[in-house]
Amino acid sequence: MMGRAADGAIGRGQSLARTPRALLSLGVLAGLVLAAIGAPLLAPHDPFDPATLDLMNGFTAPMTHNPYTGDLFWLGADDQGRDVFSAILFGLRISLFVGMSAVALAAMLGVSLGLLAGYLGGWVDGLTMRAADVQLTFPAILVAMLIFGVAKGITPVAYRDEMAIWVLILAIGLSDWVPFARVVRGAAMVEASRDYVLAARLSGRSGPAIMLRHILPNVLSPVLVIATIGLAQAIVTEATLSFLGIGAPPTQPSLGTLIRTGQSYLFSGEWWILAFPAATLLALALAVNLLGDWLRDRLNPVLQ
Amino acid sequence: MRAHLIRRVLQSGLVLLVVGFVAFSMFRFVGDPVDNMLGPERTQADIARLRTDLGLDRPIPVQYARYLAQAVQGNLGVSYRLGRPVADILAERAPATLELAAVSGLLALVGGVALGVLTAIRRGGIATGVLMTLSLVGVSLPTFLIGIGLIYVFAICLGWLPSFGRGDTVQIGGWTTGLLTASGRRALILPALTLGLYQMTLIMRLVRSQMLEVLSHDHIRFARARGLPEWRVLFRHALQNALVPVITVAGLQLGSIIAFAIVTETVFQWPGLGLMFINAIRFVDIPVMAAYLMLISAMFVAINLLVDLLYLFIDPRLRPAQQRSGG
Amino acid sequence: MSVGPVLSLRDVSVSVPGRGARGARALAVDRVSVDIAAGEVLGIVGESGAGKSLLASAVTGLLPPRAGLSGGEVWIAGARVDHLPEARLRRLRGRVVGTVFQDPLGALNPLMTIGAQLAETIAVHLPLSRSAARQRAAEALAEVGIPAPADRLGCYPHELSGGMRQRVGIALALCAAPALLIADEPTTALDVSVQAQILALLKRLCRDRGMAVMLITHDMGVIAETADRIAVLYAGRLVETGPVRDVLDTPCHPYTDGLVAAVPRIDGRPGRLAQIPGAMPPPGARPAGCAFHPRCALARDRCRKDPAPEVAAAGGRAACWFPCRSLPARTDP
Amino acid sequence: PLRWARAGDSLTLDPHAKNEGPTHTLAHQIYEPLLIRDASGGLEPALATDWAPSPQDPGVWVFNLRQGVTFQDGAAFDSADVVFSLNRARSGRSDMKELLASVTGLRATGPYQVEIVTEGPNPILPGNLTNIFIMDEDWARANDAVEVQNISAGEVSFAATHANGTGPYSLVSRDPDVKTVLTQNPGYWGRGTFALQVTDIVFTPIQNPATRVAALLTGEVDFIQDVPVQDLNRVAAEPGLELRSAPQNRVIFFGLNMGAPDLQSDDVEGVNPLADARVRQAMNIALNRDAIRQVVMRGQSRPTGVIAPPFVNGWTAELDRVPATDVTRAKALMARAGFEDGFAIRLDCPNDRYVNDEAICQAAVGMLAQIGISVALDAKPKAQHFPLIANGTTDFYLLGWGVPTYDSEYIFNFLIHSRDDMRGSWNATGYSNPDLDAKIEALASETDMDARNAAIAEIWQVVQAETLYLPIHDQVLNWGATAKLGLAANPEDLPRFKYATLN
Amino acid sequence: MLVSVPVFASADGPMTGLVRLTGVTRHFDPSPRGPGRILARPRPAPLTAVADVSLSIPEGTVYGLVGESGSGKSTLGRLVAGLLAPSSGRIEVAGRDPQGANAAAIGIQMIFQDPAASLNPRWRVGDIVTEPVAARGRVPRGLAERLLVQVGLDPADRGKFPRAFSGGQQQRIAIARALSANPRLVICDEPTSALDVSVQAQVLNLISDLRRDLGLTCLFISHDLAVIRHMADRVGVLYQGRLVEEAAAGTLFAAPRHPYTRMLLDAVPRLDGGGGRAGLRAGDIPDAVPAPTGCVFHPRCRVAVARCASERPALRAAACGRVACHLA
Ligand SMILES: Nc1ncnc2c1ncn2[C@@H]1O[C@H](COP(=O)(O)OP(=O)(O)OP(=O)(O)O)[C@@H](O)[C@H]1O
Ligand SMILES: Nc1ncnc2c1ncn2[C@@H]1O[C@H](COP(=O)(O)OP(=O)(O)OP(=O)(O)O)[C@@H](O)[C@H]1O
Ligand SMILES: [Mg+2]
Ligand SMILES: [Mg+2]
Repeated sequence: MMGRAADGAIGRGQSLARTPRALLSLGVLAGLVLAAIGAPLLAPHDPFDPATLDLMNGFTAPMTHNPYTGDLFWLGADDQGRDVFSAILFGLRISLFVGMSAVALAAMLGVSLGLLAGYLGGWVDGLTMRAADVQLTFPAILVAMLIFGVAKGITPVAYRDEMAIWVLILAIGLSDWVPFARVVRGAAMVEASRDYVLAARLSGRSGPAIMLRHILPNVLSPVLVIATIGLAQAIVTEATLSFLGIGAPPTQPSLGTLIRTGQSYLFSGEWWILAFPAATLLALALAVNLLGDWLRDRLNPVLQ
Repeated sequence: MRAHLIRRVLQSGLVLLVVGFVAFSMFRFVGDPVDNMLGPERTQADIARLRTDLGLDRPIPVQYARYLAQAVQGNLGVSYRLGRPVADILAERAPATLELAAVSGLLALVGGVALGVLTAIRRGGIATGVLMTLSLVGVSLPTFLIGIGLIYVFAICLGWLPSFGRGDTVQIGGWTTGLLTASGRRALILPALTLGLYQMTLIMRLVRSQMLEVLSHDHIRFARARGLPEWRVLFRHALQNALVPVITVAGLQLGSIIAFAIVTETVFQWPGLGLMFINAIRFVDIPVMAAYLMLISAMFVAINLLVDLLYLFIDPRLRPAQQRSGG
Repeated sequence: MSVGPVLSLRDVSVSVPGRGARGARALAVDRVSVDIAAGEVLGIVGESGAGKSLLASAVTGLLPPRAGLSGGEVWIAGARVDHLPEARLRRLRGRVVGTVFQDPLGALNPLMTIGAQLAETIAVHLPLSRSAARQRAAEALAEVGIPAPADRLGCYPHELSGGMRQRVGIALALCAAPALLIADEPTTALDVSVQAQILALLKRLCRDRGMAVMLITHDMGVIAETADRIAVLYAGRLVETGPVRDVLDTPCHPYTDGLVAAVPRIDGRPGRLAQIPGAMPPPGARPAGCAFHPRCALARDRCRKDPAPEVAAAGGRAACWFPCRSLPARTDP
Repeated sequence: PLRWARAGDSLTLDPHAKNEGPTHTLAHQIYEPLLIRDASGGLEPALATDWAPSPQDPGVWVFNLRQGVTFQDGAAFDSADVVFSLNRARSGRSDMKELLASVTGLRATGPYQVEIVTEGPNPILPGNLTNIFIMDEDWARANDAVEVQNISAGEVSFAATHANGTGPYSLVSRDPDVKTVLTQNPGYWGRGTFALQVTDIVFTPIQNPATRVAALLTGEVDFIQDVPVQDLNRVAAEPGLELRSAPQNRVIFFGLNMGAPDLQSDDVEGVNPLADARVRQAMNIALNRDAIRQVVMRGQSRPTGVIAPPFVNGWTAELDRVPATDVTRAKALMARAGFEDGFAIRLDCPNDRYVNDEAICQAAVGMLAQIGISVALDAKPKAQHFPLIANGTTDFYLLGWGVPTYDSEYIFNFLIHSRDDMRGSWNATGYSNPDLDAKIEALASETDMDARNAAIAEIWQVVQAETLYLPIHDQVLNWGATAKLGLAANPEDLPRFKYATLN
Repeated sequence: MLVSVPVFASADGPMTGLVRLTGVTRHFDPSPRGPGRILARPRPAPLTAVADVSLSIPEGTVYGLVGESGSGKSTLGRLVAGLLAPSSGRIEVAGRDPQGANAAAIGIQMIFQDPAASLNPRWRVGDIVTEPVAARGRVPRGLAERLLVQVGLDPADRGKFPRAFSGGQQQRIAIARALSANPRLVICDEPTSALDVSVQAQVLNLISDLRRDLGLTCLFISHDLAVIRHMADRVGVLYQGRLVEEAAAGTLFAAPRHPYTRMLLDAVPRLDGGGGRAGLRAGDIPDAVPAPTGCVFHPRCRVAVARCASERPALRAAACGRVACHLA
């Protein structure tokens, strides 16, 4: 099409303030993140310090006093006598940390590979996309399971516990880079064919400089969308891995680990062990997803 | 054309080889099968003997080469846990998973497309808002939780549907199907729903955004300007174009449906490949794990190939021009 | 068909969302009135964003999602159509008013053969059997000068060259024999040689069928070659209208004058081109008074305050406080 | 039909190919051994009606066989089948051969009498025969099933997929890991003797505990063998469902690597804190077994002070006394051992083997934290856990031990004896006491029961004094069933449906 | 094929060009991307975008290149700018191969068709116009402002993003960027075809002024004959990658020798209504497939004779230029 450069753009879509759903989810997300950051201050107990646990508090219902110890728990206590509220706060911390780091890792990997593939093309592109194919053949949870297994096998036994979280990040991060790479590759190919890139080449810019300074900033908006949705997904994947028994260690539970523990008490009447962490996970993932949705709509000119 | 098809298949074969090798070497870290194969009353000598019997004392590439050599002859080795040829086990388990995957895939596709179209053309409606939010709930909850929740509501509280297994099955040739019996169909509902829900919401959201995009295209405007009825514009012109990119995603999703079956099958005790794989991991049953991964990769590669061909069928722009116009 | 104009627009205004505060709307087409008679080609010229396409879409009520008809009347063949329900309007589209778009590739469904697209359009408007519709489709292709039309029915749009696609677009617009054809920049995407053919085709069809044509373009040359009458749009306002030769030879509005002078001539007039300083303001940012005044060398205080009156000018009308004055010098200030 | 579910499936139908609980449980419905255990662990006649050491030779056991028994295909049962089956169970590929290691010969001394010759007198031989099933020799020969299925080589033999025993139920169909259907054997010899009210059995393995319980609650199955402890109340409260409990012949305990010069997983250099008996004692009394019973096990355990269940010969109430929890004293012991600031260590724990195994470990983490021991918990599937113990690459681990022979010697051989080629294969404590080893080895050929029991008691004294292991509890077994099913739980976790009544 | 000895009958004398192209050809691999590859015929013939072009542009002149869409104008421009490598033939700009880093060193700059696409939307205008300087070292203070003033923009605009400008203003920014490199050669690839006439006049005037003041050499590409007529000193006509005619602007427009050139000129709509005749053979459709042999234009040529279909005409010297036609 030969559309002559039309003056100015049409409306830039709704701003955050005009969409109550997005605003609400931002509020929820901010609240959860703050709660996670402030967990050590907010939590009545330190659920990661086993010395403070009293097993006899196990299964205390919400807002009731334990008949043996007399302790009161807002959201009840779990099978180990751990305060569910505190566990959720700390679990949130781990879930968010794992999710964000995994997404950061995936984004870094995917964006770099996608940028190289899209800008350089040729065999770099071919190789990267074949690697992506291989990666896709192993769906995310399988990759994560394999990496988890390998990492457990090769990390020195003494460091396993500290490693668990990092391994989890690695596993989820490594299994999630493909969407980033694909989108960035596509966008980079489009951008690389744009005239401003040619102009930069004529200005004497080197390849890396063009990739980093010109193309990268222009491919970041879809990355942002994928990253938000990826964050929600990473948090859920972490929970699923925990369900399959290869998540965060039970002594330092993430939301997923809490849910895994809790789901065995679904039929036995101790609903709070499952319900509160699950509700928190739902709220977190929902908020992130809603925000991602809003971002996508906002960044997509078609939907304006 | 034939040459390209062959090249493509060879490429896929290479992918499979790499996948196989990666998988094969990774399994060595999961654990030592010998430990689980011998009972508590075994001796060091027993262990050494078994290790030699199984060829586990050789270097990994040698083991892999041996494995491949046998695999091409249809011999995928023998399960350490069940002591039966892996090929037989796969053949037995595959129908359950494939039926489950097919039904949930169909559910995801039909439901996803229908809801996607609905939410796209009723943009801004209340029902759309509710559906969009619900769809987010669907992707925000882990599958296993949805499965357990469904069991709790529909099996335990309401007692409408069975909570586990495949129900009665019928043997047709080498294929066991649960689709022909009432109890088999009933048993399929909850697992298929659990497995398909996530994919359905993904497809729905994709269809919606594609529809919205296509609806803004010029050819839709032109179709309206020619006075075509609205349903024809929406369903013939817009939907058809919107579905083209959906094919790729749906193909990828079908691959991940099979992988996600691991979780669903665990929850519903669905006697398929995923359950077999989880058991194999617990038992470090390397031949089963390797075969499963190869099978998944093979399916995936096949699906990809199929999607590519489907594209050619659907999108004439990708076909090599038969007759380039000219004068 | 009645004797009056085929299309008559009376003070048609189209509003679009403004740029500033929420809910504010701006007029992208501002009280435009034109008529087109049967067998006549009305050329509409103007810069990008002048409101040409919105005006055209307003005829059949196919405005883009966030634009809306905010005033005026649309009469087609003596009947008022602007307040008709969607279902009635749909019967108008294609049957009474045919439309041709600028981008011939984008306007065709890439996944359907052109034969299928023609057949479905014919089937909607004419009571024909399948095979008869197909037959008619081939005829429609032949009419727009596509050789071996029956063989082309199975082609997909991407298999055709740009010129052929635009012919297919025209065939689609004409297959139900409409009384009015709206052609929105039908040749902008085409090469000059192809453009000449398409324009010749349009002229022939207009003459043969007695069809009214609204030809939209930003190319003065195309108008000069094709149109009977011209309407010049600036910032949503009709600034000048009249018989094409009169307007081009003796433009009355300073904008028309500037436009004509700014076109480089192929027969060589070396030296500097005349230029109109500045750029056309977007809807919502249009100045008070005559919208052209910031770019006009003749502008006085009056132009800045009061909207320009419509006055009779060489064979037509112009909206200007100081019509038909020659400009001081056609170079930059 | 009776629909029966449990976590795992039988691995093969070949009765001698796999020495494993679920495999035997299914086999017990189809096949029969010479004798079986009753609910209290005593021996009960099955295909043998009585047995005794030969009066002439203490190295020979004489078994008199039941008459009038037929196999499910109609063939008659006699001594030749017993000799064939026991020989088969002793053969190289058999997984049961260790149980018959002391047997040197077998002879049929009449159509219904068999003599088993052992290498020297073996008083506990009958106890080893409770899971050695009798097959029909002719059936096996006719179907090429003389050899035991070579399960590790992946062989699938006729006997692995077909079954022909003397038992109360015969095989109708089997889909491994999915479904096994049995129906009553019309020619069963026990007709009239046993209830035999269950006519058909459908067996389904269901791994996921929640799904298993759900299946019971919805009435999709009638009987599940392992009810998760947290769901006991729910099952008990459900109208029409009942719990069947029994103490199980399985003890759960922690192992401590006291033998290594230094530990890999601790934070003290050059010293093994576990080598100090005071540390081990401190850990022992830091554990609150009652709390574990009450909260983690919901009452479904029997805290214990010894790593032998009460069924075992050699167990005494004295040994069993549960050490009182005393954090103060434990801290003092730690201080005296030079670890007043505690130390850090990793605990290896299975998460899919014992009842609430991971939760027990977690609870222990909390309790040990009270005396300054910072425990990092590494929970994993049993397939990855057990190799650590077998290879001795763990410092602190959870283990459960069942005693199929009901005799302490079995425990000593595997858990106490120094690690060598023959014995001590599950002793990952690094404990090695040559004196004690000699005493353990001597048990095998001690024919004087009193002397033998005395030796066992002596060994237990040493074991307890060393605090080699930290015993936690004996598991309690829970079956969930419809109230209609009359079937008591037994310590072997082995439902025998021929006893079951339906009303 | 025989390439006739080129005779450059320009005032600057033969073979003294800032830009010199000798037998430049460029192919593209036309096999479809993506899944279509599977079904593509094994080796589709390579698409020849530019075929055997030889020309020379003397320093300080404007060389206009016209041709229909797809005739290879942009490809030729990119080849000269060193953004593409020729498949065969030689390109020299100021005696050097413009490939790679050389282009910047020689001082080659380009102005593109779509001004919006040629400005990085996430860079501020000040950074955009000084990029060629920044790529080499430090940017002197006030450079951006000076450049903006030079192209008639407000120096205060340097902090804004390109989005805030109209198409004509964006094109001015692009011109400012080209100027900051102190270019010797500016390649203008349809710099005004995305602009309205009134704005086009502004931009064309600006380019003319700068060229005159700075003595720039220019390769000016356009499909609009009137624009070329207005801007160029010498004009080359490209048809399907081949140079079919070349002459001084006045000569070419006054007396076109090649039938294709004549057809183009006839087809141009004129304000006086005297143009717009597509000089094609009756019933013929343009966009012909490339002629396998002979003259590339013969399928569309009104005056073609048998020889045109079999023998490819060489580009030979004709009055004040060169033409590739048997009949010219
Ligand atoms: N859907 C819309 N929403 C908001 N503004 C719009 C919309 N459609 C058009 N406009 C604005 O209305 C004005 C007129 O647009 P229109 O498309 O009629 O111009 P045009 O004269 O056809 O221009 P062109 O020559 O570029 O096609 C422009 O400024 C445009 O930005
Ligand atoms: N990167 C590329 N890959 C493949 N083909 C290309 C590429 N660039 C150009 N072509 C092809 O080369 C031919 C010449 O293209 P070019 O862009 O040079 O034409 P042009 O004369 O500039 O046309 P326009 O007026 O449309 O800009 C066309 O057929 C085009 O499809
Ligand atoms: Mg328009
Ligand atoms: Mg071009």
